Amino acid sequence: MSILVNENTKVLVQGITGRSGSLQTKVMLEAGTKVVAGVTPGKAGESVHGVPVYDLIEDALEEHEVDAVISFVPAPFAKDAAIETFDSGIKLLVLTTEEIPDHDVVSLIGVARARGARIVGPGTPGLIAPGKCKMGAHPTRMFTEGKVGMVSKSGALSYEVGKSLTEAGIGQSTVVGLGGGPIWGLSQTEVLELFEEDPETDVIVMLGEIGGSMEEEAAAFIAENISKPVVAMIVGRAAPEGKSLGHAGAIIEGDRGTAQAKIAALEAAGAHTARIPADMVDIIRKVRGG
Amino acid sequence: MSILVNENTKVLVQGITGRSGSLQTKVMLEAGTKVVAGVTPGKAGESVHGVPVYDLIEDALEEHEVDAVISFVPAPFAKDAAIETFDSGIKLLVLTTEEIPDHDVVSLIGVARARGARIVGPGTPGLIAPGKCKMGAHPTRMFTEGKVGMVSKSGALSYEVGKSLTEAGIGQSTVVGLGGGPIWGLSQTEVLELFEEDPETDVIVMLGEIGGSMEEEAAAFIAENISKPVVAMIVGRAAPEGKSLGHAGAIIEGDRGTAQAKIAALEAAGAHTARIPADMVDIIRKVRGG
Amino acid sequence: MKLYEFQGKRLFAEYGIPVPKSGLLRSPTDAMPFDAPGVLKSQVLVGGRGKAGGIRVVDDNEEANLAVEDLFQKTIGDEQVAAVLMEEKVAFTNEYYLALTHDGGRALPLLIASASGGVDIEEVARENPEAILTQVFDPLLGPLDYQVRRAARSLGIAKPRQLSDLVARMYRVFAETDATLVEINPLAQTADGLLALDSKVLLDEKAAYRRKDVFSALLEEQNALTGQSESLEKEDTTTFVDLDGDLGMISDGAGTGMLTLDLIRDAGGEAATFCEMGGFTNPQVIYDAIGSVMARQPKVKALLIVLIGGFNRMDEMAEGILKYREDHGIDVPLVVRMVGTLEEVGKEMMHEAGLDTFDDLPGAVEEAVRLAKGDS
Amino acid sequence: MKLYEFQGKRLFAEYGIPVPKSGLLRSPTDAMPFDAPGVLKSQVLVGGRGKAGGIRVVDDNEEANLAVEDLFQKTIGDEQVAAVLMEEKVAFTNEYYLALTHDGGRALPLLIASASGGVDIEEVARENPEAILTQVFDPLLGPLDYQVRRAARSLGIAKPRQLSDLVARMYRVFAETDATLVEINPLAQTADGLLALDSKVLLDEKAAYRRKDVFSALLEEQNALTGQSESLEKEDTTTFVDLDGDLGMISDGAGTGMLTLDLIRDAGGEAATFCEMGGFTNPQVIYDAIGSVMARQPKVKALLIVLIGGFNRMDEMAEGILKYREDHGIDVPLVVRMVGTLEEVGKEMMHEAGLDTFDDLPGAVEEAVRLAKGDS
Repeated sequence: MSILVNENTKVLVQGITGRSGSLQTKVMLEAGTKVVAGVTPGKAGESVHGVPVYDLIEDALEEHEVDAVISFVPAPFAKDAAIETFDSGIKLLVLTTEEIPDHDVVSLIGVARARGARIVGPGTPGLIAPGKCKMGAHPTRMFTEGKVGMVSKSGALSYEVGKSLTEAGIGQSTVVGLGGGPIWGLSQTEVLELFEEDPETDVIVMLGEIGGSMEEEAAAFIAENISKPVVAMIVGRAAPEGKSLGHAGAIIEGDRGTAQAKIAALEAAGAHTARIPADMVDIIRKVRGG
Repeated sequence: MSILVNENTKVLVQGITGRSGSLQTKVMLEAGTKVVAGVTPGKAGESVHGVPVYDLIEDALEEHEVDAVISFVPAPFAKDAAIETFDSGIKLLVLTTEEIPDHDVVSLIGVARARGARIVGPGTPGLIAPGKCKMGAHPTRMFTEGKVGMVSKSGALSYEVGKSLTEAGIGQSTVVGLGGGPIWGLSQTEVLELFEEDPETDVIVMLGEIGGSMEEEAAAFIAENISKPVVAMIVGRAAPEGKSLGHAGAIIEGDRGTAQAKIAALEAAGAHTARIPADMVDIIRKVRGG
Repeated sequence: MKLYEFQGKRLFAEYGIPVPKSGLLRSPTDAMPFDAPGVLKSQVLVGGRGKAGGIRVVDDNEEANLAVEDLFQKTIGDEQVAAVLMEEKVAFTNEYYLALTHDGGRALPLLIASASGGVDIEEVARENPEAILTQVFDPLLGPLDYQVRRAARSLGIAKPRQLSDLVARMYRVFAETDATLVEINPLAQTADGLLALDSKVLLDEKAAYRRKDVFSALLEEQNALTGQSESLEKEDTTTFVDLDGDLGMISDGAGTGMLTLDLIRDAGGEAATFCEMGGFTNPQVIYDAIGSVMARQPKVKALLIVLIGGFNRMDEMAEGILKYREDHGIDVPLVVRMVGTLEEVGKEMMHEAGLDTFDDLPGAVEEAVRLAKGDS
Repeated sequence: MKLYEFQGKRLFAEYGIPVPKSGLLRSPTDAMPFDAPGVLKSQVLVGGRGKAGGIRVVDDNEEANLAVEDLFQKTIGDEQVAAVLMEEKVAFTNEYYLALTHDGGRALPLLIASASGGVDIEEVARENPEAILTQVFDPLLGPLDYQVRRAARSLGIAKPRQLSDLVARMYRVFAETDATLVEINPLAQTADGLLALDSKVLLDEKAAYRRKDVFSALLEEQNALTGQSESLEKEDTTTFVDLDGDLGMISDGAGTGMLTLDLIRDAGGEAATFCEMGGFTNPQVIYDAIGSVMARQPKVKALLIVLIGGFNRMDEMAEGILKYREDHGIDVPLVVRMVGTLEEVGKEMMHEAGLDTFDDLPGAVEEAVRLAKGDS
């Protein structure tokens, strides 16, 4: 098993005819994902890498079953497109779009909650259940099927770690990218909870970074709710103080937000911590061995 | 049993210190209703007919359990007060306030739905489960405990019929006033469904009037979903064409909205119809006898 | 409050909804805003002005002047034409219907679209309901892009973007002016895009307290054109309807009022008035209601007051009745049926004033019918 | 985009939020808007201007003139004072903190209120967190009346109505200008009611596309005061930070960028730049990124480009790198690590240009650190 998606997940791509939507559809298909339909207003009747395109989700639903949507819709239209997904009764949206205004993000997440749907993102690299379903940017060859569940804000960082694990023969159940923030639909603690409940995940990898308090909150949550081994890596040990490093909140102010503080909190919560991806491999082997 | 409320329902009165709120609190208490608390901003610490007054619902909830709220809050503040009720986790609001702007009514009903709460009203006379709980204006002496479930838009009309039934010794399980419209929280069909499921209701009385299509919709619903005997009375047989008689929609246009058409629809759906309250008594006796 | 076409279109223009060039003639002597050709449109609140000859297409100025004079003489329905709108003639390829309103039963706002514009939408609804697309939407979100695209498809509009923009502006009118209806019929497809050829806007008087400036200005403008003095300040929620009979009827509820009409007819009588005060009233309301009914003399031969108080208090109803009788007298036979909240107090007040009341509605109705017929 | 105090207060005034009487001095030679006494406030975007001597209370005009001259000379943080706001002195009994912002973790808007106004709220949050009341609210409904009453109680405001009105206006600023923060600190309780003594407003640049007029006007005003030429049109999402080392670093993700900094230090090196391009990029972005890093010569002794493409395409990254080399040359040692989406194509392009790439991140870092040290 895997969390959020599995080998039967039928995927619709919003914004499928765009540059990114079209390329990623190809890559998702190559990874074995069941991409059944796409939507781009005004492009009904076209097809993208063999996937039929519709004007409205409801039109696609007349022809296909759909379990999840991945959206590449540009920021100005992303909110309405997201709500179209929820109004269609679809319960999972991977929202890759970056630069959506905060007020729109908050509104669309509110609607998702009211409809009982989940949003991964916005600004997310998406997620991959290797060998089963890829919804997003995770490079297929860096991941392989297995029992490590991984969660990360950062996309690229999870590819780095995935690459190291895969090269060492350690597979993953699902790898989830939360997105860079500052506002998140699916939260880190929700993902941790899903991994805790997933019988095929035996170790949880959590990738964190300096700034904010997400890792400290995760530590508190882990201490209370997670029985599986957690291996965490916090990047930004060498980051300078007072300078924002890309992600919202990735900034050290005085003694707050440092990698050291986060590592300490996670270790106090019983998590194992790795300095670099290569360490991960050793720790996971040790954890499983013991 | 009764629907929506019962002898254990603990009631909070919003707008308890106002003229209507204060008098109706007294009448509700005299009818045996468990009025446990009241709220009027700025009046915390006062008491109305022995009922303690608080500034906020959350303050009242620290001291009392509350199952339902009846609101006498003036129209400009009614929407926020209603949402305060839903945000407090209370699942039933009897909203007596009239003249709330339509846009506010639609918003507050939307919030109620999102929170899984029910609104009776707005502009409702409320409801009474005789001998158990009275939330609203139904004159106590015109109702008595029994097994007839009654639903009506109009308050006064349900008092008339209640009076006739009570004088004839026919008691009621619950009497629900939906309010005069044009927008309703709790709908007629929802009430019919509740009566259908209520083991202690054996006959359903439905009071209707000319105009709109609520009675026709009810007829269609009855034909499909209601197995208990329904006795309907439609007033406005003598109404002139083209003149609005008070309630939203109470207007006959050409051959649409006439009492005759509604009576025909209800009879076709298997409902019994009464011309005047006195007929009701005979029909209910006959229905029960058979 | 219903707006005149020109008021609705001015509102549309403020919100960026395209409308034809036009100018208003407030009286027959006003100068023409521009030269013919054009369309002269009677400004009335009632529907059906087209069929009633209230719209004239004019090709030259002389024809226009004659038409203006003629239109100002007209009465449409019961309404004197209040003003005339001179509008440019517009070439279009399609006429659509588009509206925002509330669906009361579902308690949700509604976007209504039809490719059958320019005709009576109620007729379309009866005869060809599938020609109308109705979509409810979340009141806090407004109509969503995908819903507008769905509407565009049903209208046969190839590029939905212009419709999105128009609907977004209509929604702002709907929400920000507390409208209960914003209707464009017809909405014309022209070479330059969509254009609102007519407007029908209903504002929610219940929201007047928070839209004072806008509502007052619109109403004053209407009063100036009609010479009436309608007011936003409603003191009561009374519904008053004139009927053809001889028995004045007042009730404290719409349902009981209608039941009483039925009972009057069943008893062989005919009501002269339907006057219902609503369920939240006070002494002044019933005082004024009696005044309104008594003003219908000599038609009114007897007065029947039917009270069954829930939120209404019978002590207050007695107070209002007795005050009216003291101030003006009630010189027709009076029958009062009084039960409900605080009825003991109200009945005692009535009794002390020599007016005994009925408990029983049919009994009260029969007595009133008898008295209206002059039987004694 | 952060607004100057005076810009935020002008916005407040437009939305009916009470602010003190004031006038802006755009240069030391501007005439005083009114006579002393008053308060002269340096207009800078950085916090802590009070402690830095950027605010002066002046009792007469001479003192005021001297203070203005002095303030315009000042640098606070890294910032030259852009303008000086002359404001009336206000008597007050209490100073509150009030703000609207978003809680990213809960994905809900937040109303923050504290009776400890007039001081650094982050300090209050650390030392006395229970002195701050935070309430999330529904973004589509805004802060509700009962929440404002709760806030009023925590502030010790007896009559919540004035606070309701203020919060409603703040919410309109928050929602209608796409703000990410609307903060009043301090909000003063005066004899005449509540008064915003300071303003802190952050606008969401991601919403610039739909607030073009407002955002542009504010930014142009800022540029006019500072002599800079900031623009709303961001071509890319690159984050660029100058560091103290000698190895220029470019990454296509914040997380890998930080990991690379860690690995550089672990390998005994020091980065000269942190330049991360985000996960949605194109050839022009990496072209510009290389340009920015190379402009830091002579500090930059070698360049390390770390690419692990998800949405980013390696063919496009190769295109950008090679184009830059063709146009400008890269005259320091270059190490490229390239894996991910379309890496076969990208690697082939690099190889043909004589630039072989690494697969392995630690290996690439070690090589780059060695080269930056001038080891060969």
